[in-house]
Amino acid sequence: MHDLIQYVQSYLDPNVKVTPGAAGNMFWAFVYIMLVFLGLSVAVIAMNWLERKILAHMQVRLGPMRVGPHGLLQPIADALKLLLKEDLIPAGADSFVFWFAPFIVVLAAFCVFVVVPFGPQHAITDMNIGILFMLGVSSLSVLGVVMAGWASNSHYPLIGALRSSAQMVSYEIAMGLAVISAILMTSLNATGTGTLSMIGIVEAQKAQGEWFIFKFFPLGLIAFFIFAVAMVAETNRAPFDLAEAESELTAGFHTEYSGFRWSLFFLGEYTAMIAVSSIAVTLWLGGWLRPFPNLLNSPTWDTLFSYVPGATFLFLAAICFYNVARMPKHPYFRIQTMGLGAFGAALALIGLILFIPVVSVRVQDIFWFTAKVAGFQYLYIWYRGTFPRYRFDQLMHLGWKVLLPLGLGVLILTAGVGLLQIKS
Amino acid sequence: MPDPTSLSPLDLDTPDKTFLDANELIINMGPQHPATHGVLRVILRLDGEKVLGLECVIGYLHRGVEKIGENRTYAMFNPYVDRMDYVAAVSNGLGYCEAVEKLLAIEAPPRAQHVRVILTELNRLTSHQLWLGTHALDIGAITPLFYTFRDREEILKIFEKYCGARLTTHAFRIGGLQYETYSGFEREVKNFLAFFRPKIDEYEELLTTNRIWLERTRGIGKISAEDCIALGVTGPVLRASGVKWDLRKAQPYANYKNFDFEIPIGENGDTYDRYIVRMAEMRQSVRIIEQAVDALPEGPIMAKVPKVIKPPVGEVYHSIEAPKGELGYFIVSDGSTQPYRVRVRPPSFVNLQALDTMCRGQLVADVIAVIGTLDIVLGEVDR
Amino acid sequence: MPEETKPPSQSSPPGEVKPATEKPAATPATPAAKPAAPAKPAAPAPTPWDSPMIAKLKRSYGSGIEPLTYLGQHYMIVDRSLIPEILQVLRNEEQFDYCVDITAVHYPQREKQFDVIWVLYSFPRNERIRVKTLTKDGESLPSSIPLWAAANWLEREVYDMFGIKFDGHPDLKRILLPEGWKGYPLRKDYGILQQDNEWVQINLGIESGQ
Amino acid sequence: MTPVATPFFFYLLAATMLIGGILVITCKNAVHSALALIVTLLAQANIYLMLYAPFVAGVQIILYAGGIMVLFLFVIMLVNIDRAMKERQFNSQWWVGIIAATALGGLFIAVYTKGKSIFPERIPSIAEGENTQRVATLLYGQYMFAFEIASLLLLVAIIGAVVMAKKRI
Repeated sequence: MHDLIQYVQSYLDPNVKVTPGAAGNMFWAFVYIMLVFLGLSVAVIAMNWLERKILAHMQVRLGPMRVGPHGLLQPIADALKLLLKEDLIPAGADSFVFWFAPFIVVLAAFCVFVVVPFGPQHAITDMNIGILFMLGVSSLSVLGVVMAGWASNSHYPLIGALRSSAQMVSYEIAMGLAVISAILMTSLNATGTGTLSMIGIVEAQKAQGEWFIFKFFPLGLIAFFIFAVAMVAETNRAPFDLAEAESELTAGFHTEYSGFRWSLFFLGEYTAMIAVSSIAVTLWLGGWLRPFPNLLNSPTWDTLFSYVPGATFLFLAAICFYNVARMPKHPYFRIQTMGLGAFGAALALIGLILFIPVVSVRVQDIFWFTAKVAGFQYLYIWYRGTFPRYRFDQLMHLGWKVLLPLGLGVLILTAGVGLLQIKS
Repeated sequence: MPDPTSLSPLDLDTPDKTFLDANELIINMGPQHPATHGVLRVILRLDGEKVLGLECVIGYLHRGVEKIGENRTYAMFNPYVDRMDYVAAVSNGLGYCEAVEKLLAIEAPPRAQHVRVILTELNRLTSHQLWLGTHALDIGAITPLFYTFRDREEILKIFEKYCGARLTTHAFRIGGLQYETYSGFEREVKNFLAFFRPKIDEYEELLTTNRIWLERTRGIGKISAEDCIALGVTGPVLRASGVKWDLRKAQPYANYKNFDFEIPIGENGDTYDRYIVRMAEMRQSVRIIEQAVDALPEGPIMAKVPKVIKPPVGEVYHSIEAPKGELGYFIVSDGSTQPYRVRVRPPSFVNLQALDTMCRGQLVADVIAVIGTLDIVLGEVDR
Repeated sequence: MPEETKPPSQSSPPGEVKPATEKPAATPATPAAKPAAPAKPAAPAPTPWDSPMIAKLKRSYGSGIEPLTYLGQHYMIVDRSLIPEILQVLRNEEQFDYCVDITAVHYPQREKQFDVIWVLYSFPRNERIRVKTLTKDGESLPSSIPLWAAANWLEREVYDMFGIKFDGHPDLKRILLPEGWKGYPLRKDYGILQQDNEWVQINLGIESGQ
Repeated sequence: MTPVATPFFFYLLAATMLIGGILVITCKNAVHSALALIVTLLAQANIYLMLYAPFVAGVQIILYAGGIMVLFLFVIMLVNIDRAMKERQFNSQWWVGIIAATALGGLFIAVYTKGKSIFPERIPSIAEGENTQRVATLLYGQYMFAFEIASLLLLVAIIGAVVMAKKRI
């Protein structure tokens, strides 16, 4: 028993500066896995609500307003509805493949998070092929899509699956080229060897005092742009949501799915969005590093920035309280008002806790990482509200004839410029 | 395939007969499909994603409007015509009332004509707004739909205030109008125009220069002027192909000849041009409404119409420029209180024939875009 | 319904439109413009129609065509046997390049039961005419698809609703009604509440659609 | 990181691979075969991981499981499965197969019995972190020429495929 406690405590030693996986501490690795899993589920629920609300406000409407204050409980109501819905398997479907396909999508999306670095030690483990692992595993989700489309034994899902397989395979190449150019940048150090480790990549940005998006301007920016486009295509989101284009293929590859299995696709899609966004954040936006680490690097700024997480939560709480005040005073709205007030109070409490120095030091890495990823999620929603859908051949044209040559060019130029820098 | 005289014959070298050749796919789109605007059923023959040909199956919404017309009196049939093109009910009513008036050899008084023009053009706006929203939605831009519906609501409010109905208005009567305009009608219409003009710019801002929109619509569903005329296609589709023909100018009805407006035309006859033409048409409609409101004369709103409408024996064909194209009524009277035969020449029905010609050799996604750009209403196609 | 009330002033004999040769009801100069006809004649009737085009047609076809004007609208009643030629001439020589509509009217008491009407429009001339012919039940007409592609669905609809067949139509089948439906609904002997109960029972699995 | 329960995982993965491999050739449905092949490939990637070759494992997943097998499925999905199901499963070349299998089995047994004298006792272990660099150094140093030749070969294959598949170029 004592050994066990020691085993648990050994990781909490401030001298341990590695991830639980690297430290070989299975207990903490398990805790991290659970935390990541829970956090992702909450994030997907939040995304669901936010997407509806943001999209609604972009489209001059209110979005969900009935279930809970400002529709806050809507995702939960939806999840319940989906779980209680009948889970159909069409008569002509290949039942095993049909049954298994959603799990592949979800598994692939969640597995990626094994190596996502929320902080220098806040990752489940740090693989030395981290980025390769992420790309590889996230590319497996296309298998689930293809299986779902084929197993449904119906034309629309089949076309959806064909589209998405072609799309994902093509955009992976452009994506890979962009990633490689970022990895090349990690090798601009004394030893001249780069790294594929996710934590290593962020450390390299820290060491070079520059986020890779600004490195070799505009090369880093272009690579980032290529990745940002490819990742939208990779996750089948608007304007590249051809695989599930509802106006053409009704719902594409998941036309025949319902209830729980459909919600797995939903979960997989949103998790994948967060996953690819975290790749982008890690590679180009400095991962967990706070903004302006090189310019504003005095201890004063450090403390100031460490207040930002708490302040953000207080700000959100303030918005809640403002809306509590704006709620109609009719008794009918009493429960809603109380609920919103309680939600605001919870946010405020979290905000206050985040001001405690011990907590804020440990958490601010995670906060910055999450904030950057959240920015990408907002972009996803924004794209959906603004862009019409690409056509399939135009999508391929963009992937193969624009992004791929651009990626190759950036890669070669990055290598050249990097070589010159090392020489000089 | 059903259309042998189609001027673009089936592209015979399309299926690449290589060892990788996949089977041709027959896909049934509709009648329950999010993008077929109702209950249109399209059977597509595909090679991969390329359309080799298609056949429309229609009639799911057939209600026998023409047969009903033979069994109702002239006045009783008036509300039924609203149910054909239900997004442009006022236009339908105008066409029918004018046709019967012609048969009776009477003419609505000037004030009634002005109000008719105002309401019809407002209705053209609602129709085009609905087209824009759904067309953009089909192409994947979900936001314009909500913008257009927000503004369409304002027009529907005017309709509701005028005649108590929003969609199937039954706004006109044979010989003029039943209702005098409500107080503040002119002011509200003017307020709406002032409100709406910047909104058209707003729609255009979302789409006109959007790169993806351009790529999705330019060169898609091209149809030449000759094909349009051969296939009897009218309305904005014909004008986008470069034919400057609008019944409001060519054979003016109501009192359109008193108003100053232009006929916007396109050059290429593709989906983008049709989009531009309809947007320009909305601006022209605003112009017409403005002139009509400014010059709204005083006077009676009803011509001298017998209580029992019994047109003399004879037949008449009258057509108007509905938002979708030429809407014609062919009415045969046998001298009784009921029309002997009412034939409606629906623009959507004839325009839909062009779908095959416009879609051959394009991709599945383009079929959706073309259905959207044809602006069909199945209630009118099937009657 | 209208505020002004006036006893019905028209009374006309029922039956077929008879060509009469009295005074013109409207000026034929502006074809489709609204005819200003303030005076209400007791029974306006079609008047003969004359124009260079008609003169030319008359020269070639003589009494086979009967051009008339009614309420400012021109139409001609053409002998059944002349239809292919007349349509051809109108399309190719007289520039009636737009087939607006094809429809039919059923007169069950007549020997030639159907009027078939082509509404034609000419873009170059901005002129609209109607061509009408009389045909018996069971007789077929030549398809005008070679002249106007638009005739395809219009002829199908006439077939669907009246049972008039068009020779040379590539795909003459029902268009609005389902395949296999019995009866032609726009014929006068088809009641308004009548329907093909057998079809409904077989295909929809219900006793009756009403 | 110290390996955990190595023999257990080795046998588990090996069994997965074998079962997957058998399913590949016995499944009547081509899509099922392809899916079984993916399972095999993934198990193989894990075995690479156990051999301290994470780079190879990652590439295996990206290229084979994520890329090539998706293209396989892409093609198979378009094939008429019903017709393929009716065709005979094994063709008349079964005796060639038996000879090949026997020869391969003999080879394996020979290697297993005589192997200790042919191969070194154990591979000199390299640090896990350096694996990727080692691969790179070997690939772009010692085997540069072979590597480039291979890429040229692939280019030829690509052009050939394009020429064969496209009617007009």
